[in-house]
Amino acid sequence: MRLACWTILAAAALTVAGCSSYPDQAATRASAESMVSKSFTAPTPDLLKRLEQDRSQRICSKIGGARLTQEEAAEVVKLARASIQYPPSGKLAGDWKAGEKLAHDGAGDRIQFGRLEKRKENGGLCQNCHALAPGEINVGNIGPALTGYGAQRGTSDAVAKLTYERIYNGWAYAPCSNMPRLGATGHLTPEQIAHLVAYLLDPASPINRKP
Amino acid sequence: MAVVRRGFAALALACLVTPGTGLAQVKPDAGITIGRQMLADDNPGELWIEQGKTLFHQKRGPKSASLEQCDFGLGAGKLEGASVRLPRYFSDTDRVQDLESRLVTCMVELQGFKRDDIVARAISPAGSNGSDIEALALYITSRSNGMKMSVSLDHPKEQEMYMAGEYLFFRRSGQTDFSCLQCHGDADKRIRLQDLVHMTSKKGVQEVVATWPAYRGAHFVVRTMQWRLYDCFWQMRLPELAYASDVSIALTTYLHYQGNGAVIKVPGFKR
Amino acid sequence: MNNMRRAFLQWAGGIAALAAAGLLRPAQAWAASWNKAGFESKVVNDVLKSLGAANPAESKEITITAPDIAENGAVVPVAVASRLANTQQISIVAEKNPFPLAATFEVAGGGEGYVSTRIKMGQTSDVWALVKADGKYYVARKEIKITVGGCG
Amino acid sequence: MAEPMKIRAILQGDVADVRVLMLHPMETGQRRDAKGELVPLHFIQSVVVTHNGKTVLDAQWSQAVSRNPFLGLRVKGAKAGDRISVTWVDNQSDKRTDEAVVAPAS
Repeated sequence: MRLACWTILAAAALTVAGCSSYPDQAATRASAESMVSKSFTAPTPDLLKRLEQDRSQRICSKIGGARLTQEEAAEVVKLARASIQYPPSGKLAGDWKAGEKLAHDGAGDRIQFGRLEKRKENGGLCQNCHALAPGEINVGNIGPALTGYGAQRGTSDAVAKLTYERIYNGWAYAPCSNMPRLGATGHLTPEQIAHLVAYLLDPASPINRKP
Repeated sequence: MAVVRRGFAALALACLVTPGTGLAQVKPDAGITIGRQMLADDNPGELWIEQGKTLFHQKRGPKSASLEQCDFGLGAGKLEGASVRLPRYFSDTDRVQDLESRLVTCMVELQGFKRDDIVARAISPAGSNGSDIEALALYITSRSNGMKMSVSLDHPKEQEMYMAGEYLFFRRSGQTDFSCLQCHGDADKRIRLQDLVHMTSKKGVQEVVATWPAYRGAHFVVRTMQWRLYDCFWQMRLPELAYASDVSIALTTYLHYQGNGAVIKVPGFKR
Repeated sequence: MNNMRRAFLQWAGGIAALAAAGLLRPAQAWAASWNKAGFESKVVNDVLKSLGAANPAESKEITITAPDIAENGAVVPVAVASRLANTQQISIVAEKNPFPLAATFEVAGGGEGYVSTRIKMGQTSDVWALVKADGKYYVARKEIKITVGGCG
Repeated sequence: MAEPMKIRAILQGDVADVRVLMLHPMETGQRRDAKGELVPLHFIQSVVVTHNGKTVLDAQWSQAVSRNPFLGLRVKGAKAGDRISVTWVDNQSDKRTDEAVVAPAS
């Protein structure tokens, strides 16, 4: 649907602009990337590196949200698999209470008025996009509801591992999905992700409370 | 093993289908809309239109000049219908400019203000009385109220800006892996309780281009498109979008062109 | 209602700033009539006492129009309509605010029993519409949920 | 300095629907500014609305009324062309009066 919509829009744009003088993809990319390099400021130069795309992000930036080729999808999955690191302790499920707090924390690491938002740790951002415990109202819906996550799946090691990996780098399972690669990009630490796993799985966690 | 497979299948499915299926989601809409309507019906943003008008006609700056000689594309001082054709190419600067970057040009060239000073003050602190540019941008856009957005891409530089804007709309980067699409690519999505505009639909993008500048309830001031874009990049954990930068103008060109046909109605009211 | 809303988009004719002096009572007179005890009360009971409104009767003749969920606690729209005969006064009270009494409106002459405003609310709370009609006090309550807006 | 209000007064039958927007910080005295200093309590305490010179609403406000306040009311027995005047006074004795004419329903 989105693809079709995009195709129509592109066709319309081409008609208006006239094909002959229309910039090609490489030229557009070069001009846009040059704009990116000149349009942002940061308190320290290293923070400007955040604008640079890694290989996966480049593949996942299809105009119009167009479909990946099989090769592209396979490459993103492969890069994602290779990126996943586990906590040194080996424990994939931490403290659900710490996880609950993280899941409801949307702050950390933003840049405003020439300052980096420095905190002890970054928030997990979950609440922005996912429904969490039953009855919570102030939750987003960009991602699937996680209400009853553990109650439905159980608490086996396999479920814990899968859940951990989906948070660390979900592109290993769903290449280029909307879900940020929270561990792989360094937004969250392995320990924080283990807390989130516990929050999702633990039978005592509010997320698994009966509605 | 069976558990793993089932878990994986559930997750994979959840990524493919529209979220919200399967599990009951709280539907807060009904209890919220009445509040939104009550706020939008009486929009404090209206209070800034007069201020913008005064600022436009006042002799100000080191050169003690008004902005009446500023050309927003339809001739010096002609404001009716100017906003619906912006961004556009200006030969005097040899650039594609949106309303706000054009205002900066005029405040520098005609009034003698220093560019850095204007840009540093352009986005006002929340809870302040607002900036000159915010009031001016609202006043000038309000002179196109009731008119249809009609941005053209006739000039090669306008095409280039549009194409760059489109590319940037879908460009993912940073530690959240976001482009504009992640939040604005589907209908009926929210970040927490805040509705997100579906910008890849004609209706959604038209809603955007028709309602900025807008009064932002949480900030108690009028905000502009430049601020809207700046704030998105902030949430994306990216560096700060420079005011009136090419990236901001490219994205605005892309969105305004997509929104052609939208009937301007400012100030909008945003949460 | 839609027609009405559209009509409001057209500003009523000339709006003239007046030289205030002739029309204003002196500032001191205002301060004297301001219900200091009520506005400085920290619990609803003290607010009621300050108004002489102990034990107001529940009334279905009072309607509170407000969202069930407010996205921004700094701007919560609240409208109160009273169909009680001879409505004289309407107060808006946010039960769990540090100072619950937000506003009191004396309705006189041709004023209808209707006011609409926007208040700040620190947390989810019952909002009271306290109405004095024919010398007696009546009340209606509505819960308004406050969520922390924004993504921060 | 007090900025002008926006007043709309539209006739609906014989009732004027009056809507007023005011520009005022409505400081609670609890907020800190960018420098970390407390911003002093500063809020509108009184609002009086008159219809052809006769008081129809006499309001007392606390700092709990939102910044850039809104006031809506209905005035019975109004006609097109009637004068609606609104005056506010704040706790720092700043004040402002503006007037509008009741417009017929369109």
